[in-house]
Amino acid sequence: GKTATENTVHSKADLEGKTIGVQLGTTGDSLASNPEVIKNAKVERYNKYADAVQALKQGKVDAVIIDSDTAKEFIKKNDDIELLSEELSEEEYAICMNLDNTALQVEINTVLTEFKTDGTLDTIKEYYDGANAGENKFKADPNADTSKGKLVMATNAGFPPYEYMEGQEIVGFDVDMMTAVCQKLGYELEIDDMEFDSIIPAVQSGKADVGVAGMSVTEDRKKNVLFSTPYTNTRLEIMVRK
Amino acid sequence: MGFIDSFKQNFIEADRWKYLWDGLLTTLEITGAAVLLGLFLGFIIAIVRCTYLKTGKMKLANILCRIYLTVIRGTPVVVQLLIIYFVVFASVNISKTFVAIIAFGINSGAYVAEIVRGGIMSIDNGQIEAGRSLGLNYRQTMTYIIMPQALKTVLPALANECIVLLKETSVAGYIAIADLTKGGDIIRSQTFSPFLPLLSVAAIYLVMVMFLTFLVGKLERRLSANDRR
Amino acid sequence: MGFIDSFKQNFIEADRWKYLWDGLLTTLEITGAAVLLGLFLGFIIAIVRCTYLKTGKMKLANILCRIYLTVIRGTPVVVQLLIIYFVVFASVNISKTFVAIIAFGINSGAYVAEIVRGGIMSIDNGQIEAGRSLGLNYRQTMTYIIMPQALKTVLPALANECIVLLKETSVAGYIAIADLTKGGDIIRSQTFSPFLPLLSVAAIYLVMVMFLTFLVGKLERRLSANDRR
Amino acid sequence: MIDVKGLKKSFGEIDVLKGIDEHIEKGEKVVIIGPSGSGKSTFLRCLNLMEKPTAGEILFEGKDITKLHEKEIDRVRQRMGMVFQHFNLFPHLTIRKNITLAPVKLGLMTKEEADVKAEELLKRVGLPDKADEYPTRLSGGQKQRIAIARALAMNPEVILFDEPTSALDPEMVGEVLELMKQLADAGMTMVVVTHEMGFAREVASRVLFMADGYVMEQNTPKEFFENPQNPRLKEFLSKVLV
Amino acid sequence: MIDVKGLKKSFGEIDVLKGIDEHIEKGEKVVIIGPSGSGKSTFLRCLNLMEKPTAGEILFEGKDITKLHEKEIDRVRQRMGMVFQHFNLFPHLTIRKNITLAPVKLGLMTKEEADVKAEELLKRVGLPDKADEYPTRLSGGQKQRIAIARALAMNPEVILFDEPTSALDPEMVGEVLELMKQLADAGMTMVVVTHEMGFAREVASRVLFMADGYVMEQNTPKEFFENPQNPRLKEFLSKVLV
Ligand SMILES: Nc1ncnc2c1ncn2[C@@H]1O[C@H](COP(=O)(O)OP(=O)(O)OP(=O)(O)O)[C@@H](O)[C@H]1O
Ligand SMILES: Nc1ncnc2c1ncn2[C@@H]1O[C@H](COP(=O)(O)OP(=O)(O)OP(=O)(O)O)[C@@H](O)[C@H]1O
Ligand SMILES: [Mg+2]
Ligand SMILES: [Mg+2]
Repeated sequence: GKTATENTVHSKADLEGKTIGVQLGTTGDSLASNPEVIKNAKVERYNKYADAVQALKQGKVDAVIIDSDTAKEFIKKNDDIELLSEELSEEEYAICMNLDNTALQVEINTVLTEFKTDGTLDTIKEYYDGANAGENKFKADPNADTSKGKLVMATNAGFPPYEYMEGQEIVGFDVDMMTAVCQKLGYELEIDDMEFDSIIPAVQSGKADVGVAGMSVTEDRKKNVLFSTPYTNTRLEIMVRK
Repeated sequence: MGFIDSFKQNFIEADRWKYLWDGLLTTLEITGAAVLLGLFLGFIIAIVRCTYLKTGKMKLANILCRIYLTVIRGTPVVVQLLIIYFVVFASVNISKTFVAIIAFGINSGAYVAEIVRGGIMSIDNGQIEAGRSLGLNYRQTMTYIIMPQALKTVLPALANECIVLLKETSVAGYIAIADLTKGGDIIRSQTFSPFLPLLSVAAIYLVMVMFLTFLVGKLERRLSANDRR
Repeated sequence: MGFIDSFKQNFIEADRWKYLWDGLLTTLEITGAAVLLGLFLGFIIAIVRCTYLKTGKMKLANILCRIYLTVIRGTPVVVQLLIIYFVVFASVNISKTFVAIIAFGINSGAYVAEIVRGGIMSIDNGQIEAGRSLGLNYRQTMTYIIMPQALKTVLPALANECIVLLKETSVAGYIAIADLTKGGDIIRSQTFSPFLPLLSVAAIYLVMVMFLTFLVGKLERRLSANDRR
Repeated sequence: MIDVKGLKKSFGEIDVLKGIDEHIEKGEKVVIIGPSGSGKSTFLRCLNLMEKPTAGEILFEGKDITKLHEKEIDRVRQRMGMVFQHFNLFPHLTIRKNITLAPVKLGLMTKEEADVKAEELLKRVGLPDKADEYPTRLSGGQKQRIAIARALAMNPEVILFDEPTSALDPEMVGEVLELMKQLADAGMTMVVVTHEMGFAREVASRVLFMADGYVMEQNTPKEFFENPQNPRLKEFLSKVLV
Repeated sequence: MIDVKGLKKSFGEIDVLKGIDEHIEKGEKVVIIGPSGSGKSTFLRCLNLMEKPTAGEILFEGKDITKLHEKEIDRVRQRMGMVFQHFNLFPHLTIRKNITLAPVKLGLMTKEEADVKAEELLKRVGLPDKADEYPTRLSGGQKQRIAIARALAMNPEVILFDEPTSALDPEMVGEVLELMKQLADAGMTMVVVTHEMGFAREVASRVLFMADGYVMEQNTPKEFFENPQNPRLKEFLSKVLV
């Protein structure tokens, strides 16, 4: 019986002067907050994408700016929202670490490059996306070498399919990828869930060794953390009510 | 990074201080309006409850009030805020600030009600008897005799309730309201340095609370000086 | 969608009820440990403050306590939580639950301290004089004469402080702790139906608070019955 | 003027008044004595319906007031003054306001008329210079005289006194009794619960002895004190007249 | 036993004791009288250092106790009992515990010894069956007798009484004075502030009159009451002996 207000956003240009929901500290946040991109936008910064999407469904915001893969996950569960065909920007996800930790960067880059060429990344991704989704889940090797000790990964488990809660476990593409990376390098992976805007400070302060949370590479972030080579391409898109 | 650089980055660059300033205004707006709503609700409920306790009338209204008090005082304000935002006002496109005012006002009303009820009940029953024996009816006795005295005794406690409410509104960010706390969060998410934004948010709250506490103290001294007239 | 379907979706499917159950345990764990820490801090501070007020000793410690009280009571608990998480324990890889216990415990300590101080100060000075006149020293007088009496008077207020703390911990989600409130949020973010998860979270808090309130009432009756012995 | 017929009053299980028949003439001064807990106050409070009788009738000028509605009861009370043991002055109002509040708010006088009346009454009770003081500044005796002035301001046809001197320091009892004597001399109908036997002897037109919820004995003061019949009364008098 | 030399005590601006020289012999019963606010309590409280004198010496058995450390003061207090106007019994402890607490906690007796002593003292003050009651169950007179027993449990060499009967209902004054007489007869050194002139006459070895912070006059009770010299004393006596 509840009907939210009619959608009024049909293109990027329509965003002008509208109320836009984002997740605090994401690239969508900085894009929406940038008056050179969208004029007079009223930005509502939620702590979780899910809350922003909920607000969109209830007509409390006019649009949500969100990464495309995640958007698709939300749309799978909600038949009253959709993405506009027009995209906002192209982005790349990468793993971030402390500015001083070039050694780790080298290690991780080596493994990522290897995974890209040997198809490991694609295999992992196919479980979450594409024609064979849900088949061939990546399995951690219980006897893997952990001689180098713990590697703490800061993430924000509200970002399907990259990281989300399944029961009491944090799962997703990023988790599988990092499990593979750690096995290769000889680390024991430990996951620390936190708010998205806490990830970079955690990495900066040494609370976490890496931040892996579908984090796009941006100039601002580069000043504060070191990024690995990107492991996937993505787009920011506009989600609206149908 | 030195303190000056950090200061510049967190407050000067991109006019980031505006997040704090606008957040402060939002916090004050929500607090102020919620205080008024809370006082309004609280007084009504207190009067209903006292009328029931003293005369046995308004039985049904009293039961409703007790349910309200139990539920509001039995659940966290942040859960109340979420329920009002996502459930009560679901699919109503309403200003979030308004939602917050409603939520915090309803919450505060429960605490105000108990304060005011305590104040009314603390007034000697002989005052009601004196009023009624002169032929004033219940309402007149309440209005001219009981409430003015009760108000004076509860004023400091009500002022303290404002202070509590000011601090409570810091969870407004849960529904993406850019209040003072959220203002600090936004800066934090842009500069990735938690130290200055958090401490300055804390400092602003502290200054406001200390100032209000000072006013309450003055009020209390003024009231107790009046008692000696 | 009917209620039954919605119930199934929110609680049965994918064992989602577990989020609430585990969240409840986390909430109870944080509350319980923070209560203990708060009592510990609060009692120490109250004793320092009273010793200063009654004997003029411990001047420096008293000043430190007053600063602590002013700052903690002057800032919102969620800001304190963030500061302890991001600033105090910035580069320490420490369990978030532990951070929350520290933050809520420190917060509660300030309120406990004022309750206990009020309790101690409410004990007639003649009790101290009687103790000292018998040759007991200050510490012995406090331990055997003042504190047992003060404790009895403040017990209900302390129990109420536990209830307040239980509700306060609902903001633990701010540092991504999966407490009861967050448990509801997780379900909500998966099912996109806010109604049932939010209301059941509220109901669980309500039941706990009502139960504790019932216990406090019993305690009060027990204590006042003792007074009549 | 007042006719009490079969008046009963219980509080829950306790029967306080067990059946009282009494007739009070205009201009009479009835003094009620009796041991503590015998129901004297309750009887007085039933007369102006501050307590609702459990059974029986109270006819005030021929009309049964126990059957009246709230509003009509309020009107009856305007014609019956009451003076309390603990004065019950309104501490937040000046003496003048204490006296004028009821007549003004009830629309019986304008503010100006009431102020004139207050001045007159303050002169009558011997406190003409206290109009602008607050009650806390007065002694007990002064407070009770103001309370009497407040009752008089309504031009009542009868005044009920409930132990008006019991809460006073001994040196202040005299001034209040003196004022009550003046009222009596001026012809006011009075019902007085008191332990002041001297006052009863000197002023009363009739003295009642209450015990166990009944009026056990009544007589002119002379007969009452010199020739008591009831053994309970004899015992009571032997105690209080020491 | 106690030698007071030039004792002065001020509270802020107010000089309460302005210079007192006094000598109290072992076995003496000194009664102090004087108008309210004259510093009687303050003098008594200076004797056991509950108030720190502003100037002057107090020699207890030859030793100036005003110069002592906290710990030594505590030890002096163990030898000087004190009885208060408002009894100050410990409401959370049984009568037995009230009496035995100090001797046991101070290590002067074992619990068993103290219990025997308590039994003996309770017999002496005439309340042998109250050991297991709590103070709230006792009448004022009984409370004060227990307070005296509590002081006696420390085997003090002198007992200071500060208006021990002022807070009692008249019918209970007798029992307490009776007990104090027994103590006096048994040879206890006593300093008593009181308004009970009968007690002073009968029991005192010496009566002091304090006013304005000085001991204005002192004498044997007979001379003191029959032949007062100081005009202030004459006035005072004329008021209290009515
Ligand atoms: N509101 C009430 N509820 C219950 N019991 C009451 C109430 N008012 C009076 N009583 C009881 O009724 C009895 C008579 O009380 P009342 O005050 O009329 O006695 P009294 O003769 O005026 O005594 P006193 O001389 O002490 O004033 C007492 O036992 C009292 O406890
Ligand atoms: N702790 C204190 N601080 C300030 N002034 C005090 C204090 N104790 C006593 N005084 C003042 O010292 C004066 C003497 O007090 P004290 O109690 O010794 O008088 P007193 O002779 O015992 O009188 P009373 O018969 O009323 O007990 C009074 O004016 C009192 O107000
Ligand atoms: Mg009575
Ligand atoms: Mg004294």
